[in-house]
Amino acid sequence: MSVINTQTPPTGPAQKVAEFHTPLILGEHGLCPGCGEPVALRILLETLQELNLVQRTIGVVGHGCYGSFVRIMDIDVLQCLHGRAPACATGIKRMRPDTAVFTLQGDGDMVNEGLQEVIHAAARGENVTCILLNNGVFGDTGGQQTATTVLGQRTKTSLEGRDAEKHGYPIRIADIVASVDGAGYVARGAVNTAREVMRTKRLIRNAFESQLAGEGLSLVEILTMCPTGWFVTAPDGPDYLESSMTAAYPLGVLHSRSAEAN
Amino acid sequence: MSVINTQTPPTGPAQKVAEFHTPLILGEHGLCPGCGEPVALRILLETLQELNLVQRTIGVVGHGCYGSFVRIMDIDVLQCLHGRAPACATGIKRMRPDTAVFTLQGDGDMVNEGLQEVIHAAARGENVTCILLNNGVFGDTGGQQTATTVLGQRTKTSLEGRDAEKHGYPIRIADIVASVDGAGYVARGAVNTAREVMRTKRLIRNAFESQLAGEGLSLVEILTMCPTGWFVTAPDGPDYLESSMTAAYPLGVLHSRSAEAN
Amino acid sequence: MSATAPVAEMAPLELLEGSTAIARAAILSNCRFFAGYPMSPFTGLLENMAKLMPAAGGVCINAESEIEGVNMVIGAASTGARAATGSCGQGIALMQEAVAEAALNETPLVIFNMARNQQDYFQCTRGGGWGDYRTLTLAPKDVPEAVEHTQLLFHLADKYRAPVILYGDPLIAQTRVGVRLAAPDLEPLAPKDWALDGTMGGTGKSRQVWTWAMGKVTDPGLGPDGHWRAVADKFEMIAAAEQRWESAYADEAETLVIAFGSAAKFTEYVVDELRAEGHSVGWFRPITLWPFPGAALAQATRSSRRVLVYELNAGQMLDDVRQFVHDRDTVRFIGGVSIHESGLSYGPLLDAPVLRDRILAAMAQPTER
Amino acid sequence: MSATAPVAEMAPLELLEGSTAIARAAILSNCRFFAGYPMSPFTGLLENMAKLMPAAGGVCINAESEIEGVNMVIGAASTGARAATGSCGQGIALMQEAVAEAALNETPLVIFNMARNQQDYFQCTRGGGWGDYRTLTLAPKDVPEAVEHTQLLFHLADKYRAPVILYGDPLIAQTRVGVRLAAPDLEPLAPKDWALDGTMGGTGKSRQVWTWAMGKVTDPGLGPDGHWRAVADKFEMIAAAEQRWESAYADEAETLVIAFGSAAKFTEYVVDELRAEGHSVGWFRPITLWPFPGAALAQATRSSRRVLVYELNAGQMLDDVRQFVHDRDTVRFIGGVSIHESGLSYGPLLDAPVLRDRILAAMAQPTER
Amino acid sequence: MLDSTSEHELLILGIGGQGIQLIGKTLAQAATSSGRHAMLAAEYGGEMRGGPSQATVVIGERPLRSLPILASAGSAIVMHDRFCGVVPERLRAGGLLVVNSSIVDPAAAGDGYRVGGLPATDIARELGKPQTAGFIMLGAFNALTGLVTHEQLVDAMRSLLPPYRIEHADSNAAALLAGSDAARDLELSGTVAA
Amino acid sequence: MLDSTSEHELLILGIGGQGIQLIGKTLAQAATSSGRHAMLAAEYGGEMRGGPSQATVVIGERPLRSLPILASAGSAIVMHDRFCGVVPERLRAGGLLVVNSSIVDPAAAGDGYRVGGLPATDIARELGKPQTAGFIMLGAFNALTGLVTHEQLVDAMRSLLPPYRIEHADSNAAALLAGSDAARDLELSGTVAA
Amino acid sequence: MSVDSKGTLVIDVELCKGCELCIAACPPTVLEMSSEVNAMGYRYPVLHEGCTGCTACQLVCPDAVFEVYRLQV
Amino acid sequence: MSVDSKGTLVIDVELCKGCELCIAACPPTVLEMSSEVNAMGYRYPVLHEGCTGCTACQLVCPDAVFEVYRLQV
Ligand SMILES: Cc1ncc(C[n+]2csc(CCOP(=O)(O)OP(=O)(O)O)c2C)c(N)n1
Ligand SMILES: Cc1ncc(C[n+]2csc(CCOP(=O)(O)OP(=O)(O)O)c2C)c(N)n1
Ligand code: SF4
Ligand code: SF4
Ligand code: SF4
Ligand code: SF4
Ligand code: SF4
Ligand code: SF4
Ligand SMILES: [Mg+2]
Ligand SMILES: [Mg+2]
Repeated sequence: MSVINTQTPPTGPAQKVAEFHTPLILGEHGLCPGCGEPVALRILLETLQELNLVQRTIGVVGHGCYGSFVRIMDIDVLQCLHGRAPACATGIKRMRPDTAVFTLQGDGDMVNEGLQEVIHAAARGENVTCILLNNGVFGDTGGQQTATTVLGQRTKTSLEGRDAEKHGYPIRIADIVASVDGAGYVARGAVNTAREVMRTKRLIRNAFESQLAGEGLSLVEILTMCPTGWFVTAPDGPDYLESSMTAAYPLGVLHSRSAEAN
Repeated sequence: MSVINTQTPPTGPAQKVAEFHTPLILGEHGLCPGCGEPVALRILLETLQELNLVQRTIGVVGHGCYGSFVRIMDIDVLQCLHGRAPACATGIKRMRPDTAVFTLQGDGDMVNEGLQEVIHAAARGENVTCILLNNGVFGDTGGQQTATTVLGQRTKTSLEGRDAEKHGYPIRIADIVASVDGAGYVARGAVNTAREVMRTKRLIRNAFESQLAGEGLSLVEILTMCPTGWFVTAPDGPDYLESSMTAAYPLGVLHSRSAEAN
Repeated sequence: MSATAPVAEMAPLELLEGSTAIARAAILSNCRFFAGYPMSPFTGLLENMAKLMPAAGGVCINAESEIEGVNMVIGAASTGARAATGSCGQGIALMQEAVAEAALNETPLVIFNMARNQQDYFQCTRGGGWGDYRTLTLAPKDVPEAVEHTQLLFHLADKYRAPVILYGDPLIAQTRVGVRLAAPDLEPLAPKDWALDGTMGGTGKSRQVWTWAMGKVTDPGLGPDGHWRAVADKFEMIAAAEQRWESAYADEAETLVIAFGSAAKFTEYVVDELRAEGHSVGWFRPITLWPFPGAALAQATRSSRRVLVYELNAGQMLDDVRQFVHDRDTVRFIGGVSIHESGLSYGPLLDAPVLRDRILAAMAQPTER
Repeated sequence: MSATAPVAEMAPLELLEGSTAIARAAILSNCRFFAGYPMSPFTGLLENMAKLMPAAGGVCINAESEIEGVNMVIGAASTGARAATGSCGQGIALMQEAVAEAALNETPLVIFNMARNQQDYFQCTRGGGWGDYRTLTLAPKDVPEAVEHTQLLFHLADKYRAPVILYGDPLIAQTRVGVRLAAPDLEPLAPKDWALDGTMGGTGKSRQVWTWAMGKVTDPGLGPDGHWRAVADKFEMIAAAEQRWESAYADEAETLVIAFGSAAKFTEYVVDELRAEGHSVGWFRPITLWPFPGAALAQATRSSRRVLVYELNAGQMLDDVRQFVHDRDTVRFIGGVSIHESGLSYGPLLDAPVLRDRILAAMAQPTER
Repeated sequence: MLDSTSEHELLILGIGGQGIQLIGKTLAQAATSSGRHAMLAAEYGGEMRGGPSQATVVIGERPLRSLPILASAGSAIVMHDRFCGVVPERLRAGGLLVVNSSIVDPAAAGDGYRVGGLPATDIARELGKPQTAGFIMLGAFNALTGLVTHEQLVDAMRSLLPPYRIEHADSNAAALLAGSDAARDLELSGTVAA
Repeated sequence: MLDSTSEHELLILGIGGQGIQLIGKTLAQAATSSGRHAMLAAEYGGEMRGGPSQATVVIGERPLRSLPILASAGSAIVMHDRFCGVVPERLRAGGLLVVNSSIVDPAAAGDGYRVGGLPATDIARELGKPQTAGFIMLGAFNALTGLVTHEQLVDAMRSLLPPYRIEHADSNAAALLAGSDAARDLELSGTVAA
Repeated sequence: MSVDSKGTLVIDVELCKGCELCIAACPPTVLEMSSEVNAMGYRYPVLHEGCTGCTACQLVCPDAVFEVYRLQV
Repeated sequence: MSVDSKGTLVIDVELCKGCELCIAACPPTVLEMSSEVNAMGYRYPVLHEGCTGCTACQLVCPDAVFEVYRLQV
């Protein structure tokens, strides 16, 4: 099989159907090979563009590997304390009700340190969109157990695998938020296959539309690969996600105020 | 109608069927007239007696009007920081697995300041029993809105009544905890009528039995009157509870691991 | 020096509880976001804000905890709004991470520490958050001054892009006094071109509020090393520029009594009485607890033979007095821990007769020089 | 004075990372409960505890946050178990409420502040929790000393029923060094008859651990006023009894360099070098940051003509040096904020050649006296 | 009754449920409305029925120098004898002491004061409004001191009533008047200082 | 090679993925097992492939006084030229500098040192284990300095392998040996200090 | 004691805070508030004939005012 | 360009981190990892004939390595 020249665009008639990335990404992110977080970032920013929100959006970014996205996102951003993004987003949205406000948080950030913040913000019905990058570990600190680590998963602080007796059970935060009055839209996606990437992008779009419609807090939980924190190779990431995480965290729309109203 | 002498016990043949209070209560509590919290305390302590747990129980008490119960409970007690009782109880139970450990918290304590603590403790499946005295206000600080204040309720910080648009929605904490893996037993009772007092006592008993069986975290939410914080008269407390709170917080058993196993 | 926010003298005198007066002063200073969690004696301020904010077109949120409250305020302030929170003791302790954050990411906050007593001097002046930051702290001696300080603090927070603290107490929160309220008339400030409004997305110049100040790959910032040094330099600048104090009879008194906040009001009262009786005594009052008016204290104590420190705690301001007093050997502590049986206010040591006795007893002791 | 926990010299030399060595030392000191939340460079200690605790029959919990972690530890310690947590910077900031609580309700905790640098001196020494409390803080200069301090801290925490802190840093957490580990051999302590075990219910003598120490209606306690005064007195007693320091050449040196922790190790190294070259220089090192060894510093600086303070922050220990140094005018600050570009460790200022240059530059300046 | 530099300090003592804070507030509000500087400081402690309740009011022509915890007071109103130990501690010699003689024995009220006993609880009962004893005392006290005009006092009382309590305005006004009237017949006993 | 008071300080420089930390750890462990005091300090910074990686090892007979950030070093191993600016800053004149000559030009390595070039990457490739270049360098360095015995080095390497990597033990041992052998033929160039 | 009563009470009136919860709770409505007040100023319940000894009053009373007896007839 | 391909790519090989997610994601399996490495030491994908221009590779790639074209025939 001959190898095609992929150094330059095709010379014949052709239509560009996918860019390297949106212009809202200013450069390289520096995350690990095979990490799912940059994929989530890309579809998030593409959505803002498609919804024409680029010049009326404020992002609030927590602490985790995605924290370094602040350096490459061409969006107004508050980099906030670990776990507190929903509270900060509340203050922002209340003072700038005409903007679209989102948080970008990991499972450690949202389901460990800031569990209270997101549930309270949901109950208050704050019109903000929370994007959760759930990889079931603290990636940034090297792969320790979080509140969403699935049973059996080995981490640096559950060396024999997470055991319910010793380490407790994982929390399905999207289900909790969906059950709270004040939530507008809650869904769970993943980025382990092209199909899920596309679907998840739709979920994100729905969430922002829900925010713009003033339905209350919207949350999109995105399962992302963390080969480094899972101690698997990068190519094995998507399958590991599929086999271990989606069983514990089924994908789909969990709550939609507008859909339920119809 | 003649008035009966009630200064001394009857002289004829009679059986005492109810004491003033259990000997585990050492004296007067100093709470407001018509407060529901002392009733909850009494049935809690009676349950410990009936389960023969008096000399193997450690209580952890949060901050609220019930905080002053520490002065009258003849039980080993850690008076802990506002909201943190489930975390403290975790440390206690892990180091003293043979004791029965309970927390005594209000809605402000558990559902505001310490929402995270109780959900995480439930997810970890800690074998402790959490007793929530839910009166829908911060009683101790004079009647401000908590995370469980029902819609329409007037408080010092929701002067026109709690309005979902402005103040968000109340949180049904027992439902959340019941939905978390790691919870052993979750129920909701009230103390506004004699019947509910009796029923609630049974719920407390179930909760401790669940703890002793090692089923995970048990939670009994008890709706209690706070005439002072509700700005109603003491005699109106029970009806106010019935009409405003039980609609938002239906009574009953929400989750029982042992029952579900059968 | 006692720089003040000039308040129109012509405003009518109103009898207001401290908490109400402070809330109104804040709103007159264009505070438009408040989030707080009840805790005595801060609760009254929260209740007043909840009552008054809507009519002012602002927002007051029943934050579900102090941590959420202060972080909401960081969010609001990051958009350029004037925003405040408050609490006391334990509640302020819970905010320390966020106060440090605000100092290091340069969001202006006003924090009302309506403390239960004077045991939180270290909490205000040394923070205990993390990193090199300080919090400008004003300690009013009574309600009218609390009004003035409130207005000044919103100004200084914006001027320096830093969190600042009002150190009040139950006497300030709960006493009703006649006060005059008007919008403050303070020097104009630079526009907040750093504030997030969402408009700069996609321009390559989108804004960041970030403790680490890393900037963007296309336009790198100072990063933690450079930025934190710059912030430390800013605090050094504030330390030099914003020291406030007042004192009386320092040059003509053998004994100088140092006190802050309400205790200073008691000190002033008792010293006046003692001077009227012919005693050689004066007083010195730090108005800013940080920056501590060290040079002024050194100057004020140049000829003192006895420096008495009266604070209602185990001796926290002592650490600052000892650093700057002209002669450390002259310092005596006449304060102490003193708590009301409710746990919520001062005990019997904050009282003019007690203070009087302690000063007289100290004056009966021989001096060091 | 440098009181130490005697470690059996005969234990084998093992090459251990600081985090591992500290974890093992803690377990050898009978620490049986640990709860923590990851944060660099504390994370390694947490991971080691998670690995080693089960075999020791203890518990290590993946606390979901620092606040939950420290409160779990209060719970565990209230039963009499030796218990510890840790973090750094922001994580420790979140614990301040609980540290104050433990100080005031007298539960012994050990807190490993594996800091990213020296910017958290105020955090350790002034707390910022609430109320009048202090935290005994040991700042080891290297891994072997961190082992010794760890064991001493569990002892002192129990002895004084108080929270205590190890102030480490990335060099201590992450450097591997040959260390000898053995169970410490320290003076016996009183039994913990205050500890909650649940057995006293219904006897009228059931136990309480309570910050306000109100006791029972049938047997009233001191209440906040009396209890907090008693606690303040206890801290004064600790302040007098537990000052630790070391110093060299103080009496024979024109210039004295003051530093703590890792910076003190660098200082010792550089001063040795300079002395070998004939310079008149010595060093002084506070081992306890609180209680600060003030009297020893005053003594050590009695004949110094130049007192140089080298700390990797904007000048926090300076507050303590200025309080106690023999002559404040001799003090010069030669440290500064210096952060690694990762934000997680020291920047270039913690380095022997840099320190050497700064000392020499300072020595080239005229002195005050 | 006040010169331009002096300050009038009043202690009001009683037990929870007697409306101590409300009458303090009324006097302070009346003084403020009349252009004077006033301060009302409450001793902390719940308002639990039967517990101690204390308020202090200071009035002056200029910004006040008095402390929120009074060093000493020139006058006192005592509604109940359970918690009035403060009087000998703080009331200056020669000060004015008005006691609710329905409950407190004026003779036992202490030496060295100008003491007036007013059976406020009895008068209130006669008026059919037992809860207004406090306003009766206040009306009397104000009549004795002339700190504000009677009209100012009544206006202040009205302005402080929340809308849902406005029906009490008339009975409170009647009580103030009854107190003021009773004061006219009052004879002050005890040592009268200059 | 060490007297009782001196300390041997070694800098190991390369890029992420070359096993810099592992060879540092091996040497420090070998020294510790032989009863010596050792220290291994890592420069912070991720181990991201292609990024800088640096370890320092100090060995002495007594508790060490060397700093975790070396003031200066007596020797250095340089595996890659991308981040070796530290050498002229910290390697003492006359120090021993062993470079991976498959990647780094020994001639350009700096003046005033005893320089030995070892084509470690090439040798490793010949051995069929390109990842073992680091152990080849370590074997050679140890042969040149005699800090520990070859056996101690091999034992330390084995003891540090986690169970699931134990299959690498033999190829690592082979690499250590190859390095040690190559060192025999190595001629040190550059200024030789006393 | 009347033959109508199957039960009776001891009422510790000094502990009562007058909340009236017992009044509403008593199924045969044999409790009534006093016109007198106790030392704290509160009215308290008095018992009329017809008590069943059901303990409802004791169950709802926050202030431990009641001891309940069932009469053996 | 082969007639078999309905699409083609531009591959910015220097951005690639060799995670191979694109390889598994490509429905017609026309991507293969190179044997060469880029400047960072990573192998990267090369394209064989048969690309459909479906953009799956671009969708899953974390490192923005792909630009996708659909050929107009
Ligand atoms: C209060 C506080 N505690 C701990 C940390 C350290 N920390 C930084 S990132 C991180 C892990 C975050 O995990 P997650 O949000 O899941 O993101 P990931 O790295 O997995 O993408 C932690 C614990 C911190 N920054 N602040
Ligand atoms: C950190 C902290 N914040 C605030 C408080 C003040 N506080 C004490 S009790 C209380 C109200 C508690 O409400 P709840 O738990 O519902 O109990 P209730 O008084 O209603 O019985 C509050 C806010 C505190 N003690 N600690
Ligand atoms: S550690 Fe995990 S989450 Fe972090 S960059 Fe690497 S793969 Fe992504
Ligand atoms: S305020 Fe409410 S909860 Fe507190 S004692 Fe009074 S009635 Fe009970
Ligand atoms: S025991 Fe039953 S019947 Fe008798 S008074 Fe009480 S509630 Fe009424
Ligand atoms: S329920 Fe108890 S406190 Fe209330 S009125 Fe009846 S007896 Fe009194
Ligand atoms: S565009 Fe589709 S077919 Fe073409 S290489 Fe990418 S994944 Fe394969
Ligand atoms: S998915 Fe992207 S980074 Fe990964 S191998 Fe393919 S091109 Fe390279
Ligand atoms: Mg994660
Ligand atoms: Mg409540």
